[in-house]
Amino acid sequence: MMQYIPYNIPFIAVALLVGVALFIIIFKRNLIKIVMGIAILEAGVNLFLVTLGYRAGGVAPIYTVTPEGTMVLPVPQALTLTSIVIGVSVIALMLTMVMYVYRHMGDIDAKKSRLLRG
Amino acid sequence: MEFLTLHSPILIVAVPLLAAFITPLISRIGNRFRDTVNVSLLSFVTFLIAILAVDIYANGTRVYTFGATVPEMAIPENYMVPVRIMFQVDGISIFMGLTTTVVTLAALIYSLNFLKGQTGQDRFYSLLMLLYVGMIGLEFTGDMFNLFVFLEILSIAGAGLASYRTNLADAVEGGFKYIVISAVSALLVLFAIGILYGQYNLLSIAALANTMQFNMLDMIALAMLAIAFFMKLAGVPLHMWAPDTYAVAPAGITPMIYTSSAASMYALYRVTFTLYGGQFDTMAIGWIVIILGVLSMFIGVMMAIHQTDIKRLMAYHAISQSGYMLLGVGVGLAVLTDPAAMANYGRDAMNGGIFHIINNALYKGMLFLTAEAIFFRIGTRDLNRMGGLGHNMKWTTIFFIIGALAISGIPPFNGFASKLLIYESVFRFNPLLSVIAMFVSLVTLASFTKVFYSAFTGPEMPAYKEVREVPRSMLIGMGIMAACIIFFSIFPGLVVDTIVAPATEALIDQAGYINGVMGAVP
Amino acid sequence: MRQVVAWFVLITLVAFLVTGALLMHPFGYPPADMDDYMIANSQAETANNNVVAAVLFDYRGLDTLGEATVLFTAVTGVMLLFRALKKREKKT
Amino acid sequence: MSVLTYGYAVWSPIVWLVVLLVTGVIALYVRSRGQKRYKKGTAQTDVFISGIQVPSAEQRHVPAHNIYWGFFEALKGFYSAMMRPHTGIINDYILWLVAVMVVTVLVLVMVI
Amino acid sequence: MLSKIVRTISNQLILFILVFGLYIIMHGHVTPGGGFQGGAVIASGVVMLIVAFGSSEIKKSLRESHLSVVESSGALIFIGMAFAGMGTIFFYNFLVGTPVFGGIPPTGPNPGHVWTGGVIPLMNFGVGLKVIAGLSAVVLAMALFSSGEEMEE
Repeated sequence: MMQYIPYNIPFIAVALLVGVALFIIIFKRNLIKIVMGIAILEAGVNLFLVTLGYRAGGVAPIYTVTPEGTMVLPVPQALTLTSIVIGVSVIALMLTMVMYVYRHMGDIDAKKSRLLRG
Repeated sequence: MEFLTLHSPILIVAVPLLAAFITPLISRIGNRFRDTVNVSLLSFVTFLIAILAVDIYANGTRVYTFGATVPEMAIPENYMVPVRIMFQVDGISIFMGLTTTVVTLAALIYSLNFLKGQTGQDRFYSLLMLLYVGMIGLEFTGDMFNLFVFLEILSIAGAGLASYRTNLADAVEGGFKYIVISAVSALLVLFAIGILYGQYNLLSIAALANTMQFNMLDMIALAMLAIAFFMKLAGVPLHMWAPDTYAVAPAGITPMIYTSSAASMYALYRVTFTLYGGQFDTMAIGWIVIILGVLSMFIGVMMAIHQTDIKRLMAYHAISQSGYMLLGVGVGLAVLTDPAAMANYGRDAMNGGIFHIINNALYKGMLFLTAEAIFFRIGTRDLNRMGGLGHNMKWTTIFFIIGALAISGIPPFNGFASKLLIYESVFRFNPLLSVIAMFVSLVTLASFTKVFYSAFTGPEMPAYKEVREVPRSMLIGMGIMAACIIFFSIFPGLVVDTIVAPATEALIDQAGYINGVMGAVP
Repeated sequence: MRQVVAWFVLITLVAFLVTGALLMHPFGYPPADMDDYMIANSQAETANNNVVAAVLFDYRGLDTLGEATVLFTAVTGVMLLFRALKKREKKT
Repeated sequence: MSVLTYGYAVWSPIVWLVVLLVTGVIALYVRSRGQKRYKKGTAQTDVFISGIQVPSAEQRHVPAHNIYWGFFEALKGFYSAMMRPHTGIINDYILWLVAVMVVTVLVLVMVI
Repeated sequence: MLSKIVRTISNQLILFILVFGLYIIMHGHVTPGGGFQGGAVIASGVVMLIVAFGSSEIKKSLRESHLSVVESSGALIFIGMAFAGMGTIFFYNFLVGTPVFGGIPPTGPNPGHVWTGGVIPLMNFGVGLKVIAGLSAVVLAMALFSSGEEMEE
């Protein structure tokens, strides 16, 4: 039995990660940094999902030569895996578009490389 | 036939998915073959959705559980919560499915000639099918996480398609904006799903609605879900991405991205009515929705009349028309717990709001297609440089007139029917809202008069003397939509009674939705 | 102006999230109705030792299909964007 | 079938179309009683501006940004206020998203 | 293109990466791992080759059209397994109890056997193919684009 972790510290870490990510997305004008912010946001959400499934003292939910004991929840792990792959896909597409923006405008500043407004 | 009826919910999703997967393979055989396969598969899906619609209107909600031994068995034997993913198709889902399918069919046929001679066609069709899969899956699913996955599919496919014209700088910019806001809002949805999962250890919408306690955490989750979907449906003040993206997306895709916004609106309704329905002070939430709807209507239309880019103008109108839907359904949400008011005007308001979704997808989609037809022939979206196109593009002009009259709510078109429902029932709720709605309709007419005047009328410009009518498949695509508009205009009573009223009923009837899954509890 | 609003919004949001984090179930002791069923029955129902794989491909198979579709979509999108704009001359 | 019935009134497009048709027939009848000297393609249909030389087609057509000029002139303040949030910068879009979300949470927590 | 040492070592290493990736893919139903993870391992091996040899060199042997065919067939295997269960219902694990991957493991901790899992190993294989081809294609396309080369149609 592992020790009880007070104040739900992993969840607070998730809150802070989300805060940092939104800070980056809101304040940084560089498009690459915006993409990085989204990656951090995604990491925060993934951390949240995977911590949801943790059971104190649990083992991995795989029966192959496993020690006896409670198992951690399998669904959050599956959800996290799904969400990681989705994140990779989104970021690949975003970076592609940033590369094109740079090729067209010669700049990746969100303020300087915009054409559409109003 | 029985097989098709039984499996139609998944076949509607899986057949286009299969089409998307085999498109890269079969396009090596030839372009004509690929087009034929795609169009015939989508026609088959249209047939399936008709079968499913008939079945649902006859027998009620359909539950399809994946991997179980019986489709209806959402909960395993001797257990109390659903474990597997299920599709749960009720009146509003199938209503949205019909809307999506009609628009997609028109867009696909329209694209056939539009793309001729361009590179990357097979990937274009693949993504178009995937965008359709995303929308239909979002509308049919009965599972929160599955909803997120389909939301991502439609976002990524939409963004990839929106920046199809990579040689234009603004196209890439519009696509980038779309994917960023989609990614952030989808992550918020995922976060909210995580909160709900952490509290109840459930992912099915029906089971979650059954156990919802509406504490502080659920409120945060509700705000995240609602605002994320609100962003995707482009309501004021989160609408700024919509003109950027709608304006640059290639033909056929703009109506589909618009329809995917309507799918997000469905998700918003699903969350507020079904997932959280009856748990909270519906008057407060209803008023939030109404205020946001009125803001969308008013600011959308005031910005629209100011634009000189034809597609941006129409995009702002799309925002403004979303306001009508929010207004109608918001009134229904506000009086949800008051049976007398609900019977008196709430149901009519919701009927109006939901009827407006399909009407708007049709005529707004057709207007986008006409704008794209103009772009196809003269290569600009700038209204200042247009003029006298009605001399040579007669069919496009006719379709534009139909769409413009319908969107402005001129009788006898279908826009008038749904707007009339909204005006009259909202008037009972609060007269001021109705007056604003009518004013917005007026300005809509004014701005489409502006477009009509500057693009189609006037003397024949020497620069556009050689402009010809667009090719046949583009006309057929617009014609499908026009035929639907005319049908809906002449038979509004039929449409409201058969497909809109069950949709409203499905939204209001939260217990029915829950029982569809949880009814099997021993 | 923008800075002030942004900081206010961010701090309020993080405050809400931290409050939410404190209100969540204690870390390490989650409710587990749905998951216990999967842990108990995955071997009998799906003939599979790895419960996560059973969840991925059997209980929540449609999610994985969706996930694979997302990857396919993204790859198709990237290839669509990186395509050559002009058709190359076919060498016969 | 074509009649849309709701709480307190009805809307029937067929009746509307019949009325429109009758009005159209009357209008056509009135028009047919007019003078028959109008002919297309002759000098009758040319543009005539008091003898001044007719400008070219581009100059005769009012461009879109001049339409409703007075309306926009009257609402100048409104439009300049409206243009300020429409910056077109992606960061601002996300800021709006987060801000509206926080406001919604606040409203939910305060009201309920 | 990097120096000769890097090229030689990555030439040797790619074999091990392939074997390890295939192991992770094919044992996804008994041990930790699966199609996505193993596919990512092999795709990272391809990235290593691209870094070592340069994208234009890799392009000669790894054509985009072939990658897209592989990717589509991986996706088709996956969705085909799901369709094959439609005798009962979509995604039904119809291979449990049959001679092909049909062995049912004993309840509780056990040594594990490869010949179990029903459709899951086959789905893992399809997903693995798809991920390998997809990620390699993305990385290759990005590398080609940033080095200024044109893609094939």
